[in-house]
Amino acid sequence: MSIHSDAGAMSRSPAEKETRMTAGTWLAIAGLVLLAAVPIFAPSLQLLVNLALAKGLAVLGVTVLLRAGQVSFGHALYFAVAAYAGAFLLAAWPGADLFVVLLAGALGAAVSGLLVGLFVVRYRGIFFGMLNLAFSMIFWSILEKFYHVTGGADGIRLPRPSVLGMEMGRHDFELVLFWLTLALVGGLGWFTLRWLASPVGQLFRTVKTNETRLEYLGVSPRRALLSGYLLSAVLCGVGGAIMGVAQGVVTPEYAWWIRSGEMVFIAVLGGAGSVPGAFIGALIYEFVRVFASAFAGDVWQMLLGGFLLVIILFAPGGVVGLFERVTRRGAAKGEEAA
Amino acid sequence: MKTLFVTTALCATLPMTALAAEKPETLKIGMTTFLTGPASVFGVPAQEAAKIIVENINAEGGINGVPLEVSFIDEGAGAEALTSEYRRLVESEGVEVMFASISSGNCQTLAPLAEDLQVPNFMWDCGTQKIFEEQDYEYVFRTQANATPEMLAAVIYLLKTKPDFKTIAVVNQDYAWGRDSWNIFSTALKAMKPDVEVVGEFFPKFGAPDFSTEISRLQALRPDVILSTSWGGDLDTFVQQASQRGLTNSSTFVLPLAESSFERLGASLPAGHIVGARGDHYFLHPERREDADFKAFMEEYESRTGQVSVYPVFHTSQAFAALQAAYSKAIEENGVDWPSEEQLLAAMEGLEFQGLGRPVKIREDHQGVEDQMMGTTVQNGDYPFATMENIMIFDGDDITTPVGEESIEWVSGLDASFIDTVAVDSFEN
Amino acid sequence: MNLTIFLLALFDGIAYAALVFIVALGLTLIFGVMRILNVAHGSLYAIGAYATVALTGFFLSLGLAPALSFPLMLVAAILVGILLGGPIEWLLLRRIYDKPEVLQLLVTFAVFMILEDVQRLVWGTQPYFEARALQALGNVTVFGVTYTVYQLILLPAVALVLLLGLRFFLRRTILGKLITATTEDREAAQSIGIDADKVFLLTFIVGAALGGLGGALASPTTSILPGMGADMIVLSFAVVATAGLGQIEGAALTALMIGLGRSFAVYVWPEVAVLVPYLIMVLVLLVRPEGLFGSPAARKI
Amino acid sequence: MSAPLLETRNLMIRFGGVIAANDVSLKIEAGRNLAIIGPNGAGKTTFLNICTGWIKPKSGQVLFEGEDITPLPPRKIVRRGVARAFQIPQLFTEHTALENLLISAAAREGMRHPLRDLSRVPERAEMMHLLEMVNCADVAHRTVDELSEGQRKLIDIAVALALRPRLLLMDEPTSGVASSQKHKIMEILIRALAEARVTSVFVEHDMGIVGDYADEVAVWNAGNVQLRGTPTEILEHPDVIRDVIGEVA
Repeated sequence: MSIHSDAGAMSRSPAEKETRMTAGTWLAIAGLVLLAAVPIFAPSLQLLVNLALAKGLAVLGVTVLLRAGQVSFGHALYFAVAAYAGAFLLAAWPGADLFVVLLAGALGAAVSGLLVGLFVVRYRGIFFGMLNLAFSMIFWSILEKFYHVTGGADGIRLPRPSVLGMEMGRHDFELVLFWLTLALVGGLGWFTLRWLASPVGQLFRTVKTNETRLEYLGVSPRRALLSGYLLSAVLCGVGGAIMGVAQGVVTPEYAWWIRSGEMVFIAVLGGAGSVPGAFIGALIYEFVRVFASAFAGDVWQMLLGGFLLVIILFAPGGVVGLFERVTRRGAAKGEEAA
Repeated sequence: MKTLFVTTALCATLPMTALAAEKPETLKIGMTTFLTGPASVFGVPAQEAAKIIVENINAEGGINGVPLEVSFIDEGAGAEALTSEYRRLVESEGVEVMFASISSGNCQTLAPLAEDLQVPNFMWDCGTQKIFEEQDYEYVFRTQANATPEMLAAVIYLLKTKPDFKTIAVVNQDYAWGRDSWNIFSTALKAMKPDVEVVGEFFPKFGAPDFSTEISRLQALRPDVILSTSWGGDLDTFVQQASQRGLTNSSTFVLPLAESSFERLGASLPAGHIVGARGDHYFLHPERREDADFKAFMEEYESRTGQVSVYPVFHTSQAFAALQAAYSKAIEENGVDWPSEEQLLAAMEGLEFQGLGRPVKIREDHQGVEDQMMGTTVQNGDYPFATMENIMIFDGDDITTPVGEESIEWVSGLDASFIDTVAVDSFEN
Repeated sequence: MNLTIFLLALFDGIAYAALVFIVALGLTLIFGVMRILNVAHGSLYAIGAYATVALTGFFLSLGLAPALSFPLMLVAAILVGILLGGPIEWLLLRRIYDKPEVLQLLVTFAVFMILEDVQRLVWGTQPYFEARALQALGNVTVFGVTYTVYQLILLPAVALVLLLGLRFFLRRTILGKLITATTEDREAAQSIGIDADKVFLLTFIVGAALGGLGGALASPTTSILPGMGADMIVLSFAVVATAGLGQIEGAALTALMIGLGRSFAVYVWPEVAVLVPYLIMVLVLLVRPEGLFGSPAARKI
Repeated sequence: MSAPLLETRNLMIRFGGVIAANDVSLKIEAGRNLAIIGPNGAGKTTFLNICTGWIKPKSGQVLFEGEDITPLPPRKIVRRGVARAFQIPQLFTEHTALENLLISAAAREGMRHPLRDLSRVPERAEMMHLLEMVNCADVAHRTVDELSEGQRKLIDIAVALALRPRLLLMDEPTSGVASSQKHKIMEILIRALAEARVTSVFVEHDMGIVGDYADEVAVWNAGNVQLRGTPTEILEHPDVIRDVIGEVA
């Protein structure tokens, strides 16, 4: 299953790329700074933004796979695995440290990602998507069924973890969590960009365009795909772990297929294959969703659906694509002027 | 006149303990309820009821002159939307009191949140008994009973009306309510009637569209009694398929939430099965049906929705009754024009109030004590659906877990003699 | 497990499989021809059920015989196909055939979200139940266990008719041949003058109608309520992928496996019943990566 | 006397009724350019596919430097030093010409510099040089699907050369190229091969090309080597004129 992804940065001349990248970096930094100020200027939006960014990390995972032309309809699996890993850890060891919880989540996602990945990287297109779906649904059923372990449909409550040994009130804790999330968004976002541009990342991306050549370069397409699959699982995991801690509860709904669909939805909304797009998309999505459900009562789903249709039909590049189109037009004008 | 004198007297004698709050323009209430998803069979009636009740209260000048204003949150929109919206109402919209929620899961998420946000939260419908047994809350109260008395009432009614059954099977929804309610029910049953054999336990997934296989098995097993605490579409489907295939003739069904499905099930719920309503909630409440206010509300509700009231409507009325009672009590006790938050919270302890059912009392552990009604279905042609006969209303105090005790432990400590210690009023219909 | 139990489980499994198959049939037909995995299929299923309830409710209230509900099911299905399937293909899918598969899939996902709310706006949130069709056929008793004729006999019969009918249609009739030709090679088909657009439109309408029919046939046995489509769609996904995409016979076999697996699970180990479809899917694909009946596509270099 | 670079022993395979390889035994010595000619369907491409492990023979062996590589998958054979260029260029269409080579180099070098930007790897200069060798330096930064068939052919070969193979198998390097271009391309190619000291086997239809650039020619027919010799011997051989050239002309 292949999809438009702007290999843009790669396909321009190095010089040009330099400028674009620095420009992009500045935009990114500006965005992060702006977000960092949310708790000060718009505290009521803090949690919402935090949840959106957590989801954004998960979407980033899906985005990575899109770069290899693969679409997973089951990545909610890693979102849920990590969240539950954190929950079980906190249940067994109340007041465990936030960092330990997130680490446990990421680890859980990595392990499950490896196990499932070894199997699914043999498949492409629809089958790849459907198999991921199947695995996430199996996990979902287990969470629902094995009530005495997983708390069934009502899930598990997460007592608030400590931070570096400090017990915190909800307000302080959420502030810390918010900025930590932001730091992770910046860090993991940067890492993902580097990775995609790196030799390994490039080999991974070629799974999309020509596996035959990849094989004839002496590289196993499956291993190339697995490397990115692992990264995507971990990203989803970190997002899920944060989500669980921020919500204070994890439910099987975390693994439900509609959530996986939602992630792909957001990835495309933001700009399929674009790293910043994952977070921009997540922010837009959460705002539309929350305010729709607040003010448009019971038609929020319809609004989101319509929104998605408009994007796909009129701006398949997603929000980022739109932005680039505009800036390019601007640049073109500039050249004419000169 | 008398109250006026009392208040002035109070003011004169003792100095004001807590400072009064400034009287607001409107008293803002937030209510979480299911507007989407399967549970909207409860959520939407509750929302309708809330609208009617608020109109009535405001028509009578609101609470001490302050009109009510309710905003609703859809519990079906998912946990993120729910928590962020809950906070938005409290932090930005200046909502004074929250009513949350229908889902036990959401109650468990929102209770600690309410505590942290320091907003009084009435748990107006969720069933889980665990909340107050596992943790103490300052801001969270429950304006209705919980799963324990609801299940105990069902067990006692079953033992009173069908003392000599031998086997039982359960078909419950596979989520906390289905599991916990069976846990309480079976524990109580083993305690009070040890010789009963459980021949089958089925937990089809929530929202299962088809119970054919379970029903085939039940027909093969032929239990005397079949329990299902399911509700909404699941209960409808199960009862429909069971009656289509004659299972309702061979076994007695115990359906503690069936009252909310009477109208939809129509003739498919035959006579002679045991039904309940999570409290004394019934649009033909034997003690209340003649009262003017009760009648007026029932007619109003039916004319607006085209349906008869179901228990979430009663639970809603109790939440608002508690709200009114608490404010007037706080105003009166402190002799103020409008109570501060502390004064309101203080007033909640031991508060007595009456919604559409019998009066309810809030215990010191913030658990509401509510009487429980059970009955047997009858198709007597008054309505195109089943109604209740041989109704019993059990005293809430006797069947609610004592303060500080854990339900399962307490229930497992009971025995057959317990049945006779429970105060009960019986009615023909 | 004695023979009686075995047979009972068998009956339940077949009845359930029949319904699943009918729904999955539409999905696999659409995929086989158009290479589009239609997420909105679940909504079409739900709307088919709602429409049937509405129609039967109306006509039977005029005092017509319950037997009339059977033709009404067909009407409902056809309405779904034409009034929903038609526009979806015509207005949306047609514009994105050149787009990547994921976008096509997301379009149907968006349609699914929209239709979910449409259902609620039109029919509200209260569950409906309209079983008169089922009651009209009465019951049969096997080993002291009562089954409804509707589930034990009618549903499997319909499923069988549809299976054979569709096979015949695709292999023996001109139109069917045109469709299969378009499936195999769109360009070639167009070059010999087949109007692929028409073929796609027709296919989607038929597929949507089959989804609607599934809902219509399910309506007498279950509560019709919001969200009923979401579960059905994942189940049919599992069937379609396990069968091998676009494999009609495969879908039948898979539906049977899933139906039986589930019912036997209820007898042996109820707790795992939910897991069965997905376990079957994973296990099958583990051994046959292209699905039971799928054929691997050779890479030409 | 050292083992031949590549040797096949009694390769057998048939697709359906067609015998694509019928007891093919062939030795290829290092340092020469062997051309394979023959009518369509004679099994030329199949031979390349077997040698690179893409399809497995029903019976028989492929030896590279004396070692049996028959059971290995293509990637393992490639790592031993057998590279391949394709009739239809197999490139990463979303990447630029240079990036295609850099990725090839990255595959060759493995995980040497995990997180360095591909455009900054030390192999960059080497790859630019390779592009110059195949006359594509000017399009280094164009995405390959913007390029002409001829350029893509050359880049496809350059990508194979970037692996520093000892043997390069090419499937019709000049097919789909304007005949005016063919000689130019082969000139470039042979020079590049010589410079990189790569032994090559290339399937070719154009007898002119074969005559000018091959050191040796093998004539394929009905899944086997019918004749083998120097270009002049072969091109004047009556059977060849009848079966092959006749068909091509």
